[in-house]
Amino acid sequence: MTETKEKKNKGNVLVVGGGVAGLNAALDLAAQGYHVDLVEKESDLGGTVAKLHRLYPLCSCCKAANRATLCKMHPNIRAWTKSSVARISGQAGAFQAVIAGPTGETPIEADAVILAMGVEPFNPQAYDTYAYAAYENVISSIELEWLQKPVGPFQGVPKRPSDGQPPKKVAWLQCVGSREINKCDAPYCSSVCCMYALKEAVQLKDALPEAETTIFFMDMRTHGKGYEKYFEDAKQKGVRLVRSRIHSIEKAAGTEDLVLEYVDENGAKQVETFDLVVLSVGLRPSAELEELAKMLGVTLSEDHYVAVDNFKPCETNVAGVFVCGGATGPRDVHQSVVEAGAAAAKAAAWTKGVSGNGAVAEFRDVSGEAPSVGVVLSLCPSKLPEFEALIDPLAAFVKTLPGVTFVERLDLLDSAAFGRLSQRLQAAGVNRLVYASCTPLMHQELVESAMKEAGLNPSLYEFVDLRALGSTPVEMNRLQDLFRTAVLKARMLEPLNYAKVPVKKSALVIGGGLAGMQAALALAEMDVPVTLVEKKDRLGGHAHKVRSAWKGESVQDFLKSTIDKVTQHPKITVLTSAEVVGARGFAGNYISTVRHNGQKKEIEHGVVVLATGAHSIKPDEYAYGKHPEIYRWSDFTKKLIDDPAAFKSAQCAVFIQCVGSREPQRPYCSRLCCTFAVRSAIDLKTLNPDMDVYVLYREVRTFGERERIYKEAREKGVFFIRFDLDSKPQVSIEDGRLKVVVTDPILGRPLALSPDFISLQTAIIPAEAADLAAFYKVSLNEDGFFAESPAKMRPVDGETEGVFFAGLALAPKPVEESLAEAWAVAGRAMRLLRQDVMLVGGAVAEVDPDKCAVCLTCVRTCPFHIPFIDSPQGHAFIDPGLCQGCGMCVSECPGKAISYRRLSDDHIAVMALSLLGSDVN
Amino acid sequence: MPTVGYYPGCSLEGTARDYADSIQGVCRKLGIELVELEDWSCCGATAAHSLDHELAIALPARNLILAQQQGLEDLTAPCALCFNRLKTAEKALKKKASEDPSTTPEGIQVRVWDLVEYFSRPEILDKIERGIVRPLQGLRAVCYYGCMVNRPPKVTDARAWENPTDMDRLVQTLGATVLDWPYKTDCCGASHAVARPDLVTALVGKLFRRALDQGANCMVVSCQMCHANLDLYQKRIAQEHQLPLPVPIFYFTDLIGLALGERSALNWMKRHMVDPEPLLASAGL
Amino acid sequence: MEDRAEVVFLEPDYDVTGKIRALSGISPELCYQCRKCTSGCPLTFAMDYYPDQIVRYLLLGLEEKVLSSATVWVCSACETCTTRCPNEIDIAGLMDYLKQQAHARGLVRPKENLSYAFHKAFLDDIGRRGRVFETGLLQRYMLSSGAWKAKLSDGTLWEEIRLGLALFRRGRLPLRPRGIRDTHELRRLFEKAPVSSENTTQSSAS
Amino acid sequence: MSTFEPQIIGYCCANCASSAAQIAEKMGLSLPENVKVIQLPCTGRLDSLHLLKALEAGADGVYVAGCQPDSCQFKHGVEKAQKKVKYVQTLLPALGVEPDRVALFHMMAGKGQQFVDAASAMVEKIRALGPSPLKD
Ligand SMILES: Cc1cc2nc3c(=O)[nH]c(=O)nc-3n(C[C@H](O)[C@H](O)[C@H](O)COP(=O)(O)OP(=O)(O)OC[C@H]3O[C@@H](n4cnc5c(N)ncnc54)[C@H](O)[C@@H]3O)c2cc1C
Ligand SMILES: Cc1cc2nc3c(=O)[nH]c(=O)nc-3n(C[C@H](O)[C@H](O)[C@H](O)COP(=O)(O)OP(=O)(O)OC[C@H]3O[C@@H](n4cnc5c(N)ncnc54)[C@H](O)[C@@H]3O)c2cc1C
Ligand code: SF4
Ligand code: SF4
Ligand code: SF4
Ligand code: SF4
Ligand code: SF4
Ligand code: SF4
Ligand code: SF4
Ligand code: SF4
Repeated sequence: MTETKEKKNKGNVLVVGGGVAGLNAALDLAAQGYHVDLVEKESDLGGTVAKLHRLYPLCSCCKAANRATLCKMHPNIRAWTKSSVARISGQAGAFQAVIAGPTGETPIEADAVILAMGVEPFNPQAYDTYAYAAYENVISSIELEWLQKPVGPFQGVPKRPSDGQPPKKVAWLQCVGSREINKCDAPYCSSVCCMYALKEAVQLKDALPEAETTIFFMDMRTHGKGYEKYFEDAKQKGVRLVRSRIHSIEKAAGTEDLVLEYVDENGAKQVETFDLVVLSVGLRPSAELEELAKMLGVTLSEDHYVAVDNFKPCETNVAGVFVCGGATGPRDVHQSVVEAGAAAAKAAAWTKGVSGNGAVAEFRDVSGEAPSVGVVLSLCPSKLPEFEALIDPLAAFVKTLPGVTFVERLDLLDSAAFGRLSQRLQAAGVNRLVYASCTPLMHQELVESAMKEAGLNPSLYEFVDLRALGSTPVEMNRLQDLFRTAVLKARMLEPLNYAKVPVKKSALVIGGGLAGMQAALALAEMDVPVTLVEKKDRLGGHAHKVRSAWKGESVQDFLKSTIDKVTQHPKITVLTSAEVVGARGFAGNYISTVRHNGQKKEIEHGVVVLATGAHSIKPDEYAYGKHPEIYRWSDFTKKLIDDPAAFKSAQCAVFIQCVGSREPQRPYCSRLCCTFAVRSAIDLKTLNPDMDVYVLYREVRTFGERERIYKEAREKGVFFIRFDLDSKPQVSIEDGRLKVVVTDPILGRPLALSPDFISLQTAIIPAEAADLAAFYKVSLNEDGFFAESPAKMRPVDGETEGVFFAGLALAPKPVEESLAEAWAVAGRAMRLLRQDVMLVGGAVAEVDPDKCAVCLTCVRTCPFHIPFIDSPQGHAFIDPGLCQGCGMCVSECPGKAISYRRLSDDHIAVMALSLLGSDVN
Repeated sequence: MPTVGYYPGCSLEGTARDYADSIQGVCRKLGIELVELEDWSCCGATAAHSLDHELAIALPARNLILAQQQGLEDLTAPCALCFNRLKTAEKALKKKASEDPSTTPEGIQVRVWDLVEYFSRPEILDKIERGIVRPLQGLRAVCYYGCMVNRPPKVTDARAWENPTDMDRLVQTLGATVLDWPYKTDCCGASHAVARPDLVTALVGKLFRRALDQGANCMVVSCQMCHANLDLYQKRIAQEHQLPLPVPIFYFTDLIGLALGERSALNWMKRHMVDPEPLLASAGL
Repeated sequence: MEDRAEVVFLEPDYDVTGKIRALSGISPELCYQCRKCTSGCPLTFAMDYYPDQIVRYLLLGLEEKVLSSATVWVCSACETCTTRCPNEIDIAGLMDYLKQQAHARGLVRPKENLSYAFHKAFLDDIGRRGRVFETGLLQRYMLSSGAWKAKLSDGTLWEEIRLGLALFRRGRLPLRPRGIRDTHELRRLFEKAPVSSENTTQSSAS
Repeated sequence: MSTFEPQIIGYCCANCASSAAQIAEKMGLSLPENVKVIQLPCTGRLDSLHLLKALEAGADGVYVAGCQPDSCQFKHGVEKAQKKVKYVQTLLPALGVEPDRVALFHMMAGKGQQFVDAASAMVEKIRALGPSPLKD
């Protein structure tokens, strides 16, 4: 079956693992014209996410399923399920692999390899302590996800295993199989389980509003964008949080209920009974990773994930072998998808020589032709067998409908089906298509491309939704109504205009920090000319004040070499002390105005990358500004960079965390300050082992493998003291000496410290970017960071096509994540830039200038700020390159000046009539 | 006939003679030859590890070295604390050997067995099963392992340290009804038996309450310290905790003997403080 | 109990944890205050400081404070905490370390601390013959600690005597001790590890 | 009266409601036969006219299935639709039509049951109300 998709003479990439990371990497590459072999050991694509109920922070699991289907059907992707890489050898540009699958072994060649073998949930079976194997009502989080799934055993309302009753009191135990070194545990934090426990608790409350939910945790690690708010919301929704790590589970006498015993924050012993206990199990690397890594010569980390240099995210030690997602370490979907994009871009950059997707098919002019409708019944094998009985009579009925030229059934058993469809359309000479299926959305892209290949304007297509229909004979009536209406609608369709616009194959990058520079370099490496605009007089951004990545790698060396590369690259034009003051156009065709050296000039470009970065706030607490030895972290670091021995003689150092972050006025976590403090504390202790170093924290968020340095810091004697928002440390100055008083929650008593200096880890706030957001029709979130596309699983895409983000401008993040995003941006941008011509228009709103009363309603309505008043002409204008086709302005315009030809008001009226049985021919 | 090294420990020469008899009787019946470690000395117990770190290793280490010298491959220890201390010494000697090979070049090869673990070896279990003449119907038992046999697993090499099942399986094989309960390895306060009986009664009271809640009519142990804590003070505990005691406390070897039809078994049990006779009679045993 | 609101001007003494590590191989500084040890400890009801608090005080170098605490003697060495500590800190071992220190520095007296009195009597007994003679041990403990007086006044002494008699009747209280042959070696062991001097705890015997 | 089977039109968005339909399909659920769906790119495309036209064309009830207000791909599409539904509900009494014949449901992408339940609820409600007075 898969053999039908022969690899063409393109760059070939082997992707191992078909979870979200592998799927996204494969699709990104395929969209750029690469050929991908996607190898998955399970019988279906989707990986761990396919087993989850919903996803935090915004659910996107449906999009994951969508991606699996796309991969299976994409002409550039061969998906090998139930398969594995039996052998692999060779080197970059010429890997030879043997894929072992149900049909035997097949040799393939690849220019590059992407490891996306993901994660496995920790199996608590072996872990006696949690009585997982012994008690029925102790389940793992991944099992709960299944119980919560609407397609799961209980239609989404979880029941407890022992008696099938809905649980009333549920406990989540965090860090099971993570953050332990004692027994079959991992020394790292699994990074996702705090958030998913919150998600599961909220979802459980949603399904069972009466249920009590309690999460027992150590540090609530909600460090991602929007996660802290999710945490707060969960508390609002009644999820209870108890800071205590549960030691064991005991069964209550005579029932299947479970008893937990713990000391609460006041030191009182509590015994509580629950009827369901969920183990928030951690993540483990794929069991086969080790073997494959060995075959390839890829080095693994101490934690048995692929070892990656922080400055070269997604690269392994072997040239041409890349890695993304859970194979790199514990990661959530967001980060996995970013890395998938980055790995795809790196593989693409490695495998140069893919020519652009040149020609755009000419569409046949059908305006003079009488409507001739082809009807395709696309049936997936999952329909009930009884439905079969309806098909022949239905087809016979459809044949009798006016305008129908042929009716055909398309069985989607193989991925070549759509190729046959296009031939059939061409042969029959139809000029309209009605396509009926039970997965209409997923097929849309493929149907449209089949039409294009057949020379048909893809807008001449109407679908029939076969989902959620019955299969009894009575259903026939409704089916007839549906098909009659669809054929009627198809006949009314007029071809929509698609303007063919040549793509400007160049990029504008705004912001010359590490993220912006890396994006520019990545694009330039793929032969795209880049203009890099930096507001300040030098490149580098905040990185000038960053000493090291978390493992201690020197950022300054890396920064210097990056600046050199950027300034010397022939494809990159650097404009410092420059600013973008305006822009127009749309994806593939932007014209931006840059003010540089007092002069304005226009730059044409196909895509824009916004990497305007962030900086830390100046606090108004903790005596900041009242003593020279109270630093903001950036200033503290700067001093250390300039003089590595600056603090060597200090006797006592204090780090205060969450300064201005995670507070009501700034309800987000700055993500990297915990790691920073821990890293710096280690560095200070190394500099001077006798120095007393204190970290005053609210939650230690050394997520993922960073947990290792938290341990190292403790080993070195760094003393950690937790405080709450209502009991912040008191900083005072007595006789010129600093004094800090803080209450230790374990001992329940205040301690006084007298540091030589204090570093305040102040909140990271974004650079002012409202004007840029307006120029490029994207938006900022409440906190002022750019908002990524709400179309989920596009973490670096703007909500308007052709606009991308990277680095701190999106949210606080460490260097390695900024760099990964920069690469992901390059990959996403190349999807567009590899096309010579773009089709613009289609399902968009159009203004009739004569009817427009310039009331501005559309301007206010559009969620993407697309309509504007074109002043010389005095009416509203909607750029077809930008409009997303939601149709909102169409319905709002009081003068009915806006039309939507894909689904006009007339169409809707006629469809309603026809669906209700009227004959409206 | 299998031969196995035997380290009785001090109590088995004294207050726990009943246990010693029962072990010997059962082994005789099963054809297991116990070879008592010659010139063994005390493991040092809690006293040594509380007061003297070096002695706490040196005392049990002496016994391991003796066993090595006497050519014993396996060494069983009925007392949970002895077992624990021997294992601790074994680990310490291993560590030392790996750090400094000159000291004990060959390391210690002797394998130390907790008695229950030894009796759970498939061939012995099998032998027991085949020899049963009087299945122990009517006994509803909870098995109490105590803390020292399994914890910490890094020392004891226990596979299941929160919910061990070896003794449960053994007693079940004998035909008794074994009840699951969560306190199998909870502490009975053995080290406090003499000096702080107040702590012991608090801990043991909790054990009894749960065992009775679970419906047990007897408890089974494998360690003489556990036995003492459970068996000796039942009157006081019944008063303090308002519990319907007494409840007979058996050594697991008592029950093996009984099931195998060993005539002297009743004599061993007569020496417990709580007389098991009424229970056995009511169960027709 | 002391005033917990009192502000302790911290002069942490990291030598304390260093010393503990050197002497016992235990690294309490790894503690991240998850409180698993305390939550699972069966004897917290009789403790003045919880196990995690003991660890915390040690980290701060406030060794004196914990050396005089009831907790270390209440701890039954059940190893629950050691087994469960995610950082593999041998908390039970720390309790031992503290008992050893209190003993070595002469901070405890048998008359004030029955547990100590018992351990001491026990160890002395081993020293005598290499094996413990329970009958004699109990008598010596009663006398050395003065426990018999308390037991006399609260009536439990009679209970215990009755118990003793019952055991005797059951043949469980032998009247003559047994010992080991190689008392020479025994003496060597005890001498190598002098029981009552400050350097008890030079590098471990292991 | 007992043979009355209401005719219902459902306007559903192509995002959340459509995903819910997808799940309903996977779960093997089916919509009541008298419900027929017209898909909109976003419920923001909905016009008051569309509701009225459907009633005029003979529907006994019309409903809209959109997203949760906080997870709308087009940010506030479903809020706009909600306004229109409310507006039409105020018009209907003047025409002698019960306002309940028009309704809006919020869908969650993963909830197939919800998708079918909304349709069934509508059918039950309309069945109780009887045939639309506009129809004859
Ligand atoms: C209970 C639970 C809840 C979670 N909830 C969320 C959430 O709400 N939001 C969120 O963002 N994240 C969540 N996560 C994390 C999320 O699952 C991961 O981030 C994500 O799955 C990583 O994607 P991946 O593609 O890298 O790996 P995976 O999804 O694990 O996919 C890897 C794929 O590779 C295949 N594979 C492995 N080895 C081989 C081999 N040798 N040959 C061929 N194929 C192989 C596997 O079969 C699998 O299909 C959760 C995780 C768990 C355990
Ligand atoms: C206080 C602080 C401490 C940090 N500490 C660490 C650490 O210890 N370890 C670590 O790994 N990471 C750390 N980071 C993160 C790290 O600095 C970033 O991830 C990395 O430098 C990438 O930043 P960036 O390029 O996205 O943004 P920036 O470095 O902020 O660069 C943005 C650039 O855009 C320019 N710009 C802004 N607006 C405009 C405009 N309108 N037009 C043109 N140019 C514009 C700015 O002048 C700046 O040069 C820290 C960040 C901060 C804020
Ligand atoms: S702290 Fe880390 S390992 Fe523990 S539950 Fe939270 S995310 Fe998972
Ligand atoms: S210090 Fe920074 S990273 Fe840590 S919790 Fe606070 S805001 Fe988050
Ligand atoms: S809403 Fe309609 S009338 Fe008003 S400005 Fe827009 S197009 Fe013109
Ligand atoms: S159709 Fe939607 S995206 Fe397009 S202009 Fe109108 S409101 Fe904006
Ligand atoms: S632990 Fe007890 S019984 Fe075992 S040898 Fe030592 S003193 Fe004797
Ligand atoms: S060893 Fe001591 S501190 Fe630890 S759990 Fe047992 S009694 Fe408590
Ligand atoms: S269990 Fe270990 S890490 Fe947790 S509080 Fe106790 S000593 Fe600290
Ligand atoms: S805007 Fe809302 S209602 Fe409209 S399609 Fe999107 S999600 Fe559905």
